[in-house]
Amino acid sequence: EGVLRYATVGEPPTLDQQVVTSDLATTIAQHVFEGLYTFDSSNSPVPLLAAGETISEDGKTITIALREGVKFHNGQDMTSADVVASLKRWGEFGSRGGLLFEHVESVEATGDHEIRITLSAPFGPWKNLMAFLNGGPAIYPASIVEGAGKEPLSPENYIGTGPYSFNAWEANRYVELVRFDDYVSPEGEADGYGGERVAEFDALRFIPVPDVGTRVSGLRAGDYDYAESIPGDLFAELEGDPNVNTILNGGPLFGLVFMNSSAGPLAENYALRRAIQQAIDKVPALQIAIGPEGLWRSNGSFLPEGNVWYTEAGTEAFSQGDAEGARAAAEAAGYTGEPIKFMVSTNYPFHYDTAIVYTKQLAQAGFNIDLQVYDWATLIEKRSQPDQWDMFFTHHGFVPDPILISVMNDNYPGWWATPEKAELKAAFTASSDPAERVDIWSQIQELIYEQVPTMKTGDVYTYNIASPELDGLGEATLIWPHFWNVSK
Amino acid sequence: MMAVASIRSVFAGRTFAQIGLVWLAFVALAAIFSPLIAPFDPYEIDPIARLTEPGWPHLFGTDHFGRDSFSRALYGARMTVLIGLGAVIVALLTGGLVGMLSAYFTRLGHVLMRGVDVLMAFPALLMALVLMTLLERSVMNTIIVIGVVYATTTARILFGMTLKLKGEVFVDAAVCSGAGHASILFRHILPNLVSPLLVQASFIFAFAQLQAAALDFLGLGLPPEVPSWGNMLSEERIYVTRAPWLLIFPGALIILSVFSMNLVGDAMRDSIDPRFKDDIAGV
Amino acid sequence: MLFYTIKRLLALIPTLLAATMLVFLFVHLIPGDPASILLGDTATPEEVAALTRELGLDEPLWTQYLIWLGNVLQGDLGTSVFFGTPVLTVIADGAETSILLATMTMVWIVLFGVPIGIVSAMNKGRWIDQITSGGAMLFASIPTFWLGLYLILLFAVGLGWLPSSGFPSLTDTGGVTNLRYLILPSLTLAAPNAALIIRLVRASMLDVSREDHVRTARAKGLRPSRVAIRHIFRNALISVTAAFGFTFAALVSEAVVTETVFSLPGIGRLVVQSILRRDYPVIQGVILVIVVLYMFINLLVDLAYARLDPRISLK
Amino acid sequence: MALLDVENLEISIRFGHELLPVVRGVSFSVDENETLGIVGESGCGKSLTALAIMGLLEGSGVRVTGGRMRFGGRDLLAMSADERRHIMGNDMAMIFQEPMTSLNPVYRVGDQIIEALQQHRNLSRRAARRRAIELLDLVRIPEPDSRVDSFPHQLSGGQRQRVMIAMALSCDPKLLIADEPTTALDVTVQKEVLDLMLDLQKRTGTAIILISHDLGVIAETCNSVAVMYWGRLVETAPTDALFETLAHPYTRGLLHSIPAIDRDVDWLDAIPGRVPTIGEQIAGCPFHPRCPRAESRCRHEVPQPREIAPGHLVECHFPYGGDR
Amino acid sequence: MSAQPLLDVRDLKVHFRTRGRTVRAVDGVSFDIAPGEVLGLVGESGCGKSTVGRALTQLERATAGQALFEGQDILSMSRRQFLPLRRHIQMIFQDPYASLNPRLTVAQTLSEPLFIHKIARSRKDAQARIAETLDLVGLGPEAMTRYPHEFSGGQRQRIGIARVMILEPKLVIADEAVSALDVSIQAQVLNLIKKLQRDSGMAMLFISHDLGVVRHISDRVAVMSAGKIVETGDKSAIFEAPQDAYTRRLLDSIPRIMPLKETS
Ligand SMILES: Nc1ncnc2c1ncn2[C@@H]1O[C@H](COP(=O)(O)OP(=O)(O)OP(=O)(O)O)[C@@H](O)[C@H]1O
Ligand SMILES: Nc1ncnc2c1ncn2[C@@H]1O[C@H](COP(=O)(O)OP(=O)(O)OP(=O)(O)O)[C@@H](O)[C@H]1O
Ligand SMILES: [Mg+2]
Ligand SMILES: [Mg+2]
Repeated sequence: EGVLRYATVGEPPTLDQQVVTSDLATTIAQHVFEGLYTFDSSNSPVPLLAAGETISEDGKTITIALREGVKFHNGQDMTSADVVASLKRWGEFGSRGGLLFEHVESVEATGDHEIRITLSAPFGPWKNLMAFLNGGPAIYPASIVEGAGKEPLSPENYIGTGPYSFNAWEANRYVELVRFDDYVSPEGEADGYGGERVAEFDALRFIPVPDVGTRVSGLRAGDYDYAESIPGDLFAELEGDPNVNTILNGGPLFGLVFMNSSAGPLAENYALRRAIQQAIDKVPALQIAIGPEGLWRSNGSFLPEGNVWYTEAGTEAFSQGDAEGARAAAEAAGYTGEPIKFMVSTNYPFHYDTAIVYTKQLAQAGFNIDLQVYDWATLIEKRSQPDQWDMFFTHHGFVPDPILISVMNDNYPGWWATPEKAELKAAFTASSDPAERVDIWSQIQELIYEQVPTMKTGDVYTYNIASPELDGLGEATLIWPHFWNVSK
Repeated sequence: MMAVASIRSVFAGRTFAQIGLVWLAFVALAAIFSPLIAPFDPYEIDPIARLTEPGWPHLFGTDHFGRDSFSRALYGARMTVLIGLGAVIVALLTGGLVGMLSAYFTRLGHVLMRGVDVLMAFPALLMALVLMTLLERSVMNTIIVIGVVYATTTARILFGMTLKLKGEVFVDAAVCSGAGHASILFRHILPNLVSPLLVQASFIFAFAQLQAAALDFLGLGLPPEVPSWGNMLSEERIYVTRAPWLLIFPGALIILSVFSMNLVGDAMRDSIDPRFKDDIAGV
Repeated sequence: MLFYTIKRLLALIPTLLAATMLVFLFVHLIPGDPASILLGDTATPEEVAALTRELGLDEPLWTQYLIWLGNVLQGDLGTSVFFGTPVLTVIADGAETSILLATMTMVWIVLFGVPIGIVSAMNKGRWIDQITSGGAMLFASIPTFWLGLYLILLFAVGLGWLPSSGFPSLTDTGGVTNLRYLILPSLTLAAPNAALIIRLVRASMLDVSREDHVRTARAKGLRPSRVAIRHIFRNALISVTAAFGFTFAALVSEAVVTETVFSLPGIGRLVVQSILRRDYPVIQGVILVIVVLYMFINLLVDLAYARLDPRISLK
Repeated sequence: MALLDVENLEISIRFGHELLPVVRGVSFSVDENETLGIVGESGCGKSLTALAIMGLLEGSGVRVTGGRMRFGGRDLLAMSADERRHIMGNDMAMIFQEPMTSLNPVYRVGDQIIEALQQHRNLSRRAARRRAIELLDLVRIPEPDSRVDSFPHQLSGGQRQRVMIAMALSCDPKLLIADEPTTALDVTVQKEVLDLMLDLQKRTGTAIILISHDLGVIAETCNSVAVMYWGRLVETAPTDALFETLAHPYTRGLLHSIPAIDRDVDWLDAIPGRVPTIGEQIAGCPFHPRCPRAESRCRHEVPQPREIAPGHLVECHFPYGGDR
Repeated sequence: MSAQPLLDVRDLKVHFRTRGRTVRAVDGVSFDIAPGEVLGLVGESGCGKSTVGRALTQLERATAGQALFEGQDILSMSRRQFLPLRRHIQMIFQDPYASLNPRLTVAQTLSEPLFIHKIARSRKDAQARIAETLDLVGLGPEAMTRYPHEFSGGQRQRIGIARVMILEPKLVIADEAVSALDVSIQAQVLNLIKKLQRDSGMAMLFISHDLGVVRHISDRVAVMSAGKIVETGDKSAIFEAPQDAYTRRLLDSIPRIMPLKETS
């Protein structure tokens, strides 16, 4: 019953899940669109639109059965034709589709509710990739997705199978979803994103409230039921407030300082990069940028503790804070004080705060850091030009499979594409043995600490706040907050 | 010459304006001597001493970097003066010159003032925003952008005032004496613009602070690390309930200083040549 | 009058042309391109290039300008890169909030500013004048976002009397009662502007009261209040009118900060967001609309002058 | 008893913390059908005297600080503000120097006259308008029916001054104070306006105080003249007597300073020196530093008004034609 | 009177274009002034008197006509060409309050023309000349370091006159030079102007609406009405036997002090 009012940090560029990687877009869109798989609370992929799958002995042929009777918001039944069309578009144009489709030979319908994917070689992460909705294979009606290209779908084509259907997008005002009465929920107890989904609200309203203070005040004043991205420093205060519930995000995000592997003083000089890494103590930056102890972890592993991908390989270099050692190492690496251009944006306070601390630490170790402060859009433009920067600051959301981490992409600014990386990456994707994959990943992580294409800054557990009237939210969010099985 | 006497006459019997003047003198002193007075380095980060309450040794408490707010406030006085003076200088040098020349050389004025008209149509804050995104966030750029924003109004105002002065009989008299353009502009007209310009400057000075704070707030002003009162407010604004002192002190400082500048400007306005009263904007 | 209006409108054309050119130039000089922002972190350079081509951003600047201008003349401000909807629609959505906000703010300004200005002028030098003009100046010295922040804390969070932020539109459920959402923002916005109007009303009243005809009015034996309203204020209104006009124009656009603090879906915030997203068509569109609004108000002010001051004839 | 009796009027201006007298003890009276001219150089206090009588000094930092004024037997200074306002514009009206600025530019002249009428007479708007047109006709404005709807800027200076006169006469005042009503007008128009005033006086019997710095204007229009110097009336007399004797050296000097249009003189007989400023301290006769007849007595002793002929008062120790 | 006039104005026209309308402020005016002669120019307010004076000093551009100063047409000269002649054609302004730059001391005001026209070579030289001229107009040398606002109206007008006299011009145009002064001061200044004119032998165009003043100071008088000169003649002829109807009306409206008695 009623309307859920969700204060977002801004507006998503589009809800088209296949092409967009914005977290905000997924937070909204996961109510509208569904993929074949999703994650349960342990971050393992479980069927959603799929009923189940069989994999051939050689691991190359995957046959997926689809649930029957699932309806799109336009009233049509979901069939294999829709799924094949959706997967094909995702494979060709989707942001993360290429990762899988590099290895895909064909996708075809083998029945009204069955499809078959043929791989060129076994590919381990396929199910994780299918389950990750962000930039992932959301299922659209074939009529819409056929002929659609890279261009995001326009709002009138937002037709999915989810518990809520898209209703309206008022620029600057809100995105509104309404309950889809013909929704057919998957079976089973709700667990993570898996299991039964019940739409309790008449409508969900995602209202952009860019100013964080306003999000907090608005929730306290009762104008919003839920508000995202709240600064760590307010945690204690908000947790003590009986009018506010705090909800931690289970998957931490982490800052990354990319180094330019293509041009400039850092391009090939791994020793110098290691010297930079050596100079930095990550803890003070986390203390300052995030605040309370519980909300950050000085963790060098790219995936958090408790996750299957957790590994300490290479992490002894993570946070040394050894100014003197770094100075010596830099000198040995031939560094003579030339300026190092470090770009950071002020749009995310934690980027800026961290960069300030790092700059101080690096200066102490004798580095000549030229901190360049831009707004996010400018930074994005500049970072694509190799001659404009040496380091830049960004952050990364939680991903269920390391293959999805941006540094794995050779084209990502920084352009890390050494032969060592290429070799390990090939092995990593080729294997579908979980244990072997974890092992290869730890080697990759070690390589990252050695070649330093990027520098992790530590895990940040963000949290959201909600009105105590909301029932069913649970203690923590998995990746994106969702509002099926939630009521007021 | 008449300076001291005229300052005295401007402020005679205006208690508030006098208090304002005293406050501004404090600000100026703080700006000049901040490195000597400040107990801490305003950039010194201390993760342990984050968000400490006001007390000893952190008179105004510390911010989320653990930096000493009192020291930052002292250095903030420096930014206040810098932004104010910078904006005034930019506005007067560009806008003022355009306005004066346009009024004096009528034909040139037709062209230039059309341009000013066009610029006037651009809302000041939006223009500042667009300009700021064009440029890197830096103290210099902020000053220039704010100065440019006030340049258009200044040009308008100076245009009007110069036009009035150009019609004065003593200008005719100078022409009859054979004085050239430069002499008339700078020897006969400009000195008569000094006091209205001072008034105008005081308002620009005051409102530039608010404009700068607004830019800081929108994330397009001074680099956030720079200790300015506007930055102190906008960078720490989420702590309004958690660490109220972080907003109260710099807020009070801005308000007090802008208020003082306004009081001083008002006092000066009341005492200037009535010819120009209409022209001078509250900006 | 009509003839004059038409003439003035025609005279606006060159100014508008210059303004549009300037807008275009400014906006396109801003670093950052919409394609990269739209495509996000993982886009390849080829994809960005393709989208850039698709959006027509690879043409020479002047070609882009001419195409844009041509479209504008046909009433088409282009399509928002970000929203994918026509710019005009996006602006129209924002305009509702902005115009309502500006109007409400003007109501406060007139309601508070004018009477206080009059009272303060009529009591020049007395304590009531000192308090009102001092207070006005104090309000003009407060950074808007600071004031807004505390108003929210007090009236929305603390007392719970008014909503803290947002504005769900008059067509939304709630209808006219949704105007409650605009009370705090409009007060925030009104504070400095009302202060300026108070000062202006006071100063103009004092100027007029020194004029000879006021003495004539008093010499007729009129009551001081009648002299103040009918003779002094009526004449002071002439110079105050322009301020009203330009304040209104400024309110529509310069509410950026207030709209951000109160998270209002207005034009000001739209511009800021569009600048951050490099949504060129929207930035251009909004600035164009605001420039047109400004000029239109300029014209209205002149027309109002002619109505208020019979000495001005419109030829 | 005269219509207006001014006795020892003293007006002071506040300069900072000081109250400096500007009009320092002025006495005169006017009666019905009479025209009193007050002449004097700029700044000598003519307008302040007039404004004090009208009751328009309030709130300008200028105050009546001494003396008495009776109008129709009533003490003006003892009246309440309301009573004063009831007389203002009704029994007593004033015309000002600047016809260009003395009318409110935003109202039609008719409405401004009507406003005065409605303030004191219980007239309907229609009746008031009819009366306004009559008044405009009375002051010889052509086509009063349409001119009643003109705005001030649509009238010439002379016409505006006529409107002012019409407004002043609207409630049949007993006393009309005209403060330099023609100074800003062209000579030809000046004459017409003055003639008009005198003509109206003949019909209504209104007492007039005409203030001017132009001795010629005074000589042609007034029954009696008061010469003012630095806040004092130095000579008061019926017009003929005044110009006959020119008893006060200042009056005489003033007259000789004026270049005549009907006679050639090579050099003007100018008064040396300048008028003292407000607040200047001068012992003895204020005119003595410029006076050709000054003797040591003049430097020490302030002259008191002396009646050297019936109705002819002079403030001088050694007036011309006096017993020297 | 010498054969060649110092200034010969022929058919001078000055039209102003304001808001699409043309104001024919001066519409065909001709007169001449001989060296050492004073020509009075009278007329109603707005008839164009000041405009004539302003056109002759190039403060206003003439629309048509000629003004021959010692044979050269000054109206067609450029600003630069006219510069050397400015020394010889000077102007006294009406308002003693407005015609002096409030920000300059008397010495600064007076030295400016000296240096522009290279009359003084050195500061000392200028100083001496200024003191001399101030003395001429009846002010002491202590006036030099003071600002205009420290003087009374009459004194300021003397400074204005000094500024003109310091250049020893051949022609002075006095536009309402005494109208803003009080009668008693006016008489002093009139006497001064007359004396200086006689002593230096300069010619003068004396513009005034005050007929008495014009009669007092002029040799000849020109009466202007609506942009045109309606009558010119010897002052006694104009004042005692006016030919033109307008002149007569003007003279008739002057209030007179009838029972004027000659005093010893
Ligand atoms: N409101 C005022 N405040 C201060 N000084 C004033 C005020 N009104 C008049 N004065 C001064 O008082 C003196 C007398 O003024 P008043 O107006 O009576 O002169 P006046 O004789 O009418 O002169 P004029 O012929 O110039 O009108 C002048 O020196 C004038 O400057
Ligand atoms: N710059 C100008 N632009 C437009 N019209 C002007 C200008 N200067 C003067 N005039 C007009 O020219 C006419 C003559 O003006 P001018 O000043 O020469 O008259 P005047 O005889 O000197 O009058 P007064 O006795 O009032 O000084 C007037 O109608 C005036 O309005
Ligand atoms: Mg007077
Ligand atoms: Mg003139």
